[in-house]
Amino acid sequence: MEGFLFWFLGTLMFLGGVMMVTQRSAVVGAVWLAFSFICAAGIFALLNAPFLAVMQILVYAGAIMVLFLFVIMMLQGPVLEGERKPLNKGLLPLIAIPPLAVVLMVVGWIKNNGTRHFAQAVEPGFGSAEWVSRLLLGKYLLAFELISIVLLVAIIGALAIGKGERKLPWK
Amino acid sequence: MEVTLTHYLVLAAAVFLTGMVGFIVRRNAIVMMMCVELMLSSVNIVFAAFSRHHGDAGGHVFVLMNFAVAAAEAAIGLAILVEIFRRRRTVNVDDLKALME
Amino acid sequence: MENHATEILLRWIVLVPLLGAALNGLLNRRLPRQAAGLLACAAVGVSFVMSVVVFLRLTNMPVEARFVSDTVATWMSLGSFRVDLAFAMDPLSGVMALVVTGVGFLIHIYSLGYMAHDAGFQRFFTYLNLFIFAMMTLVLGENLLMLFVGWEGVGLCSYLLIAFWFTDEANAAAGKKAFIVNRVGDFGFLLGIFLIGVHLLPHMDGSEGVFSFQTMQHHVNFLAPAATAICLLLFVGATGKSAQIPLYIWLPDAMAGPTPVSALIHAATMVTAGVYMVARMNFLFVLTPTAMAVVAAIGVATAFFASTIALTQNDIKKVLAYSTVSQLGYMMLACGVGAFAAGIFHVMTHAFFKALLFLGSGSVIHAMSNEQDMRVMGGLRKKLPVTFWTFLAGTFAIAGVFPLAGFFSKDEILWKTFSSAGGGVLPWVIGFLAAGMTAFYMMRLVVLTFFGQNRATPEVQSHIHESPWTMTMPLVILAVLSVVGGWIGWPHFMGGANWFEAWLEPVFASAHGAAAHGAHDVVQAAGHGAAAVHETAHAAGHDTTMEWILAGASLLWGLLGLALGYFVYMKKTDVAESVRNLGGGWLHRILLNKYYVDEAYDGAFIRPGFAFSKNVLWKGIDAGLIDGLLVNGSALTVAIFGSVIRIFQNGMIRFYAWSFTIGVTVYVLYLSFSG
Amino acid sequence: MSLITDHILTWVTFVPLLGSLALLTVVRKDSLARVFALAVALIDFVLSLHLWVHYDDKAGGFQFVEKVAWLWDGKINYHLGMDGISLVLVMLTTFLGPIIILSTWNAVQDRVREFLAFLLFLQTAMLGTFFARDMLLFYVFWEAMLIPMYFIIGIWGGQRRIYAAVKFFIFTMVGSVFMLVGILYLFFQAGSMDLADFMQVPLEHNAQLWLFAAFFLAFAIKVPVFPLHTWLPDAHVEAPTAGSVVLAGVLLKMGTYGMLRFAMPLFPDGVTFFAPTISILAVIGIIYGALVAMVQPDVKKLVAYSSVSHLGFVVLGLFSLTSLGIAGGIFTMLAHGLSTGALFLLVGVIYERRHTREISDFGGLAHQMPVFATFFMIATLASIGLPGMAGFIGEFMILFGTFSSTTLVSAKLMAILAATGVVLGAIYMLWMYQRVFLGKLNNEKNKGLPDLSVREVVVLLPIMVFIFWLGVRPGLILDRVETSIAQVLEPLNATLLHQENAPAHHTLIDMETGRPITSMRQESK
Amino acid sequence: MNDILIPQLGSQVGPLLPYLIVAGGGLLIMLVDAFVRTLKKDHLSYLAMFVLIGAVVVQIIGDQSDTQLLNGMMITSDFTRFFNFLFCGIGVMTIIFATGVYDREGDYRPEFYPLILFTILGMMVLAAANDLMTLFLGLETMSLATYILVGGVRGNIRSSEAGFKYLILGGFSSAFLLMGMALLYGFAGGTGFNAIATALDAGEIDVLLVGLGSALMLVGFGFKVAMVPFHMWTPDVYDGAPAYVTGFMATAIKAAGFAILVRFAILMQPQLAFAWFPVLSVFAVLTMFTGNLVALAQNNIKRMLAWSSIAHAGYLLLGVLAMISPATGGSDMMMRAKEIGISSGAAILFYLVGYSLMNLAAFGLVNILSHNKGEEGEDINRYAGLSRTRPMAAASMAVAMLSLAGIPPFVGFMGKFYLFEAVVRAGLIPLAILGVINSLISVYYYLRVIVVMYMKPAEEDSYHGTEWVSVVTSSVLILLVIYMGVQPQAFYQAAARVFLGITF
Repeated sequence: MEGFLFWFLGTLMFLGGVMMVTQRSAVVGAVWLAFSFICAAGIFALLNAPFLAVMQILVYAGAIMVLFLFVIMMLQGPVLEGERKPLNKGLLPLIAIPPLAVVLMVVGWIKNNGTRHFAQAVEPGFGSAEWVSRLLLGKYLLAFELISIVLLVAIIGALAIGKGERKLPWK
Repeated sequence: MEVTLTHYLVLAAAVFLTGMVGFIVRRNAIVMMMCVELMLSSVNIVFAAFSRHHGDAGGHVFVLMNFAVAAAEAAIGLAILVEIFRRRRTVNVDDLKALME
Repeated sequence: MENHATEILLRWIVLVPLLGAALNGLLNRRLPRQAAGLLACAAVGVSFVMSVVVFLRLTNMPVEARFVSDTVATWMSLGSFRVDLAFAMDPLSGVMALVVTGVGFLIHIYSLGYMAHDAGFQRFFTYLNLFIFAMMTLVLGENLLMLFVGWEGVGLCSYLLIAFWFTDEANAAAGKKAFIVNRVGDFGFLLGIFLIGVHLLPHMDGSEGVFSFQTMQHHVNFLAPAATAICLLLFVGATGKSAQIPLYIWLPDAMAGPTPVSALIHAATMVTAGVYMVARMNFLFVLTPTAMAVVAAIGVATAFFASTIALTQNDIKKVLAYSTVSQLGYMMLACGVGAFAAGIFHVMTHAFFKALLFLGSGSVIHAMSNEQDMRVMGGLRKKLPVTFWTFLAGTFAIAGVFPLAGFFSKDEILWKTFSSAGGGVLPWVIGFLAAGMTAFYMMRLVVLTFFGQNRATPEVQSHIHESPWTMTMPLVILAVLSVVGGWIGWPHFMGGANWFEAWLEPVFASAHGAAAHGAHDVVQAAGHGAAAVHETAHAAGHDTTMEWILAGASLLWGLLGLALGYFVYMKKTDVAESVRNLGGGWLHRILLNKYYVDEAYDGAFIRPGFAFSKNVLWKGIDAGLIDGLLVNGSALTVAIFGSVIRIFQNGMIRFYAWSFTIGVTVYVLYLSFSG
Repeated sequence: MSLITDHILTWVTFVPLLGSLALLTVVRKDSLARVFALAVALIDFVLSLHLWVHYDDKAGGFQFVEKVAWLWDGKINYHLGMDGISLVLVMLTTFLGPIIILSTWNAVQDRVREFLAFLLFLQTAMLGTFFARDMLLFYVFWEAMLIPMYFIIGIWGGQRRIYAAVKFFIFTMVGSVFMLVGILYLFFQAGSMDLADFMQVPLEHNAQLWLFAAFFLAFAIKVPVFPLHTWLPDAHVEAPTAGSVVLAGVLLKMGTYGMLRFAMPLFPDGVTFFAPTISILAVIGIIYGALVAMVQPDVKKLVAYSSVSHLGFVVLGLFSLTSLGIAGGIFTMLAHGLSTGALFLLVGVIYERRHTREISDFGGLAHQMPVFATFFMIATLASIGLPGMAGFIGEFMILFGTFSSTTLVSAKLMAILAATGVVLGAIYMLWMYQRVFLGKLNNEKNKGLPDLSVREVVVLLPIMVFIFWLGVRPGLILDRVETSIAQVLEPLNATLLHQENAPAHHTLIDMETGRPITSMRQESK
Repeated sequence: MNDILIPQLGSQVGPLLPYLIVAGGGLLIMLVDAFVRTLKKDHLSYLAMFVLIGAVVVQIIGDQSDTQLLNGMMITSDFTRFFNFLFCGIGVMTIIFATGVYDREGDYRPEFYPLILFTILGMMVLAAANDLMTLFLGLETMSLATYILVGGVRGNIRSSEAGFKYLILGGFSSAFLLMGMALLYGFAGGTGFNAIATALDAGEIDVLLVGLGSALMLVGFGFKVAMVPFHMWTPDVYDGAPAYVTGFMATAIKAAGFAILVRFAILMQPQLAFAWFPVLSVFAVLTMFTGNLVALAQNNIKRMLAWSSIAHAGYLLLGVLAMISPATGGSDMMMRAKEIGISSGAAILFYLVGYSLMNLAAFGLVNILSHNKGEEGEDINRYAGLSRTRPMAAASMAVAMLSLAGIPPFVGFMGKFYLFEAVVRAGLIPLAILGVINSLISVYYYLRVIVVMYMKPAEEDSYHGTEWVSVVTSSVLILLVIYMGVQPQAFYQAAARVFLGITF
């Protein structure tokens, strides 16, 4: 069962990514990405991370992708029509080098070392919302505080950039 | 058949590479940012997988952090992009030629 | 105490002229002419007197101990290497000192008149005094390096004096030529000095000067192995200074200088420095037959060669110049055959009559308002009586007419050449021929100048007048000297005592002493040297007949030459014409152009040298290879690399990302393969 | 007083720096600045006289030593010291200082204060280089020298000044950076930057060769040794008179000084290995420099190339590895500093009047400016090594030393070839003199040129005096350096003796006694 | 399963105070800017400077202990304190320079002050990180804030482009960094450095996870310190950003990058030898050469300084190499490892300080000398004759250039000296030689600036600036440059003390 789900979701997630990349229209691409994220949420679920799965859908597939779509809509035409001229085919081999190399390496590595099993079974409550939130306010308090700063910075930035010219108040 | 840690890692690698290639081939700035998001989410999977592997919580928290950071980055990036679009009427990164040797 | 005083005199002999020069030089224009002139003459006069005093002291000393030295200070000293700032007088340098200061004094007097109207009067006397200073350093120097100092000093002075009228490009060039040619000689001289030093230094302990003549003489056996090389190198220097083949070329041009200079420097004193040096180093020369042979050969060749050129020259001073060269050849010949005494003897007599001749010609030029071409002279006999008679005396002296000075010295040289082991018949014959030519061209000179009709422009003729007493007085004195000067060397076979040779005996005898206990491989050389001395010493004893015959022959030969000259140029001038056109006149042309030697040097060394330096070294290597290729080239390469890398900085985000991934890939692959 | 005498070296070194700082800050008026700078230079000279008087040349070794911990708690020190070799060069520097400043009285009208400040700063750097006993300190001074010189050439120079300045800077850097690596390596080996400790480091053969090469390159560029000389003519021609004088007078000596002080004693194997090559280069430099000088159309450039030739002599002398050659080398450093310095001053004089240095623009000047011509003649003769002047002593000892060297391969040939340089020297100098001063004064512009002013005479006279004085009494210098030379080269001798072709007496070890020459000097007393 | 630890916090406030001050200051300024209506020109800058100085003061008087805070998420030690000083100092300077052009059209950015404080906070956290998560968040705080600083100049397309370039490439690279972290996490089973250390000591090293992980992290760090081939954003971004921001990035962000590099290098000793050393040495050499060679060809002074900063990163990487160089064998191996570690670490820190001083001075002057409008604004030739119009500025600039070129007696030389000394000590002589060759190449383009300022005649549009505060500030920095060049001992010892406690 788990196996089936993994292959199913994994394939879809991967395909979603591929589609996003290959789509000429940004809007469609965004939708595909959202789709891929949702599959990712499923993967999280498979990995005993229910909380993450939920957050993935809420934050990622939800908030972030909406933000993207919103911007795309705002910018309208040029974005929708995507790249004007298709990619230069001559460059493909150059671009293909890195991924192929990595793929080869991964394959080779798996050949040598075989697959690795998960070390231990998970204890109950692993990955539950309560479990994670305890950690957030406990062991990882600092991270939690810092992330607030990060978001604050993001807000400042969005405001500062979004707002138009500012007059010098003392002039 | 049983799904092992390696499966997840390979999946993540595949997605990561997809994002990477997409980042290089696409000229639409927004799509490029989406590619980055894709790469990040593949990383998230790795974290989650290892977290599961070790039964350690760090990975999960880390993933959450990544969500937030990704969101922040997207916000700022899109803001700047809009600013650029205002003047250039384009989001094609190949048209950003103001800065070069 | 008294002798200490006389020793101290030595340094003053040298320094007084320097002071004179300094005063004249610093005050220069501020000094009134008379004052300047008198100052200069006084300086030389004083040092002449002092020389006489010291000389007399020498005469009072026992024969073997005739040596006075005055060490002023240590000059250079480093470990075992030491050179002193010292002067010394022995019979040889004594003679030279007297000649230099004496003749020098006379010529100073003469110059008072000759240069009277010249703008650079003070400067001239500055240089003259400076020259006397340098020359005395050369003569009285106690060691080879002091001698070298004087050697270079006189070279400098001759440079300055030749180029005295520097506004004329030619004079300047001549001066430079003289200095440089001499430098070429000095190059050899220096190497000779080094070679001596290399062999002596190991045996020094810093207590005595390495190059002191006494040291060298004392350790001559250490030098013996390298004697030949040393002597030849030193002789290179001598050829430069004493205008021997192949470095004689500067002397004729040197006549560009004022006539008193030609008389003093380029006839009487400086040019004989080479001879003096060879004589000075006799103890070394006698050890090496090879070197002696070379010296003799060069000497006789020069004597002959120069006199042939002198036959055809039209410039009065040029004729005298070449005659000087050939006379110097005689002196070298004498040294070469081991007759150092004879050589020095000829140096002295030659100083008298050649100075006389030059001064005479100066007086002529003075009268002819600076005309030097004999072809426009003539008939001056009446107008310049004193000059004429003194000049005639000089001519007979140089032609070797008995009993004038020239006869004794030249005859002795020829006899020694004939008799001594180092010489032989061939050199004698050549020298003999040269003597004849000398007589001939001197007579030609006299005739063209003083006899017949004057061929100058009337305007010039109107100015012709006898010179003032300051100029004639030295002429007279020198004339007397060139008549009687030779008598101190009255040879044995004529019943004389040859006092002069006897006087120099200790200097040259010591050489043979050194040779005697020298290394055994030079024994026969020593023997030969000894033989020479032996012969000279006791020539009076056995078969003087040969000597009589040769003496007579050379006398007749001289007279013949004179007669021929008079006949050809006085009576049958067409003969001269026909001779000139002999064989299409090519011979005459060659002689007139001095065998094209200057042109040869010019084409062989100077032009190619400059072209090479300019085009190959400077433009080619310096600017082209080093700067252009290496320096700017490397800079360019760096710049090119830079701009190549710039190309990648094309502002394309996607390209940046791609190179980023490439970097990662390379890294990852490296890791996976390194294990 | 003891405050000064106890730290005399520091004072001598840094008084000029203080002066330059004052010039940049306090002293505002140009006229005042000139006087002030001159005063500072004179004070420095007076201070250095204290060294001259109190240096004990019999004892040799480093005297007036000052040592203060600087970096790495004592591994690197502010360590000054002075031996005979430093002494003479320091005296040369401080002696030229006031003369140079006086010579720029009218020549420099633009940014006078900066100019003088740079000159004084330069003097500090040079003096520090001569005093430094700690390698890092030395390197700091060595590099610091570049800055003021760079500005002097670049700001106050001629047409192509920028090219010349940059070329000078980069050329010199090329050498010194490799030396830096060498220093670091030695520091790592020795655990201290002190020269004395460097001496103790046992280095195996190859290391010595590499290190010697690194050090020698730095010094050879500064000297400059053929074929690294091409920066010199440009720098000289473009630099203002004062710059050229410092350059020729002192800066070039840094290279030879460095060889003698560092490269040779530290790496005996390197010396013995490279000596033949270097001496060949030196000889090439002598002849090449002379020949190229011969065909220069520009007086200053001619003098510049003559420097190449002269310093070839110095290098040859040093690497003859004989006490005579080395002493001669040091002596020539001085003689060249004086004569060439004088020549540059004189060229500057005429350049001030005519704003050209082309030989072809002159001719017959001797008629117009007799005094000038006389001075020029003396300088010319000094530089062609006329006996009785300083030049001769040095050249003679160098050539003689080389000729008598038994350690140098084919030493005699080297000496003979080098001796031709003496002849060539006469040719190019006299030819130049003839074309500039003799002949007719036919160029209209040269008519009515004023002769030397009193100031210019005052500038030149001391140099002339010393040219003659040293020529007649070289002992003045030789006695000072003799012991130091022996001491500097002790390590070198050790190696030389161990080689099968052991050196003869007249290198520094005496054959009979087996003792260094210094001891023999005593016994000769 | 540990509990919420608000109660324990009290004990840790002391060491945390500097961080809290900076963070709080950022918030405060934000609010002031938002709500105080009667702002005068410099008020915000005074406030920001006050905050930073306050942080430093608290740092000095606060406790100097080496402690782990918040469950080992971060540490405080001499190392962190050193970098806090550095960051705050650079921050103050940057604020001064920024204020200098504050009232220029388009440069009025009140958000600048909170942002720079947050950037500095991020750096401080980064340097203090003892946990991958802290590291990442510190890095991101720093980066995000910088993106805005760079790209937030309104009405300036070059700024926006630069910002976007930086942001998108930054995101790209941080993806790699994260992947590396993930792998390392996978190896260690924990995000804490302690966990990683124990895992490493525990023995069997998983080549893939450790090697690939640390490699990808190096890539991430390399991006921040502009290591070739991950450097390509640098010139464009430095060029597009306002000069004061560029100066800040060239100094502070580089310093932060190297802080974490050093930290990480120490953490991973000696396993990094195989994972980092060979490739890093290639990258380092490439970095030096690329930076210097391209800088030769620049006419725009900001680009020139950008490329030169890349070159300097190369020199610093040599120091890192010395630190991780496989210690040569022998009985005293550990001894030498420590000795090398200390000397190279100290050298890196010293160099960072010196480099920051001279670079800040240079950028401070560039900031006021060139109005930030388009390329021609920073054309070097516009400095012609500066030595006459503004001697003070020209002199400071000249010294900065000479110092950057590594000429004594300036700090640039001393920094290179210490750095190359460490490299030689580690036995990497070839690298040292390549290093000096590079500093040789660099001389040319640094001199070029001096040539223009001092040896070219002035032109009418040469320079028009009256802002004197920046000039004075730069001059003060220059005095420091000279002082540290002559008396580096104290600073070096301070830097060395940082590493005494650390085991390599």
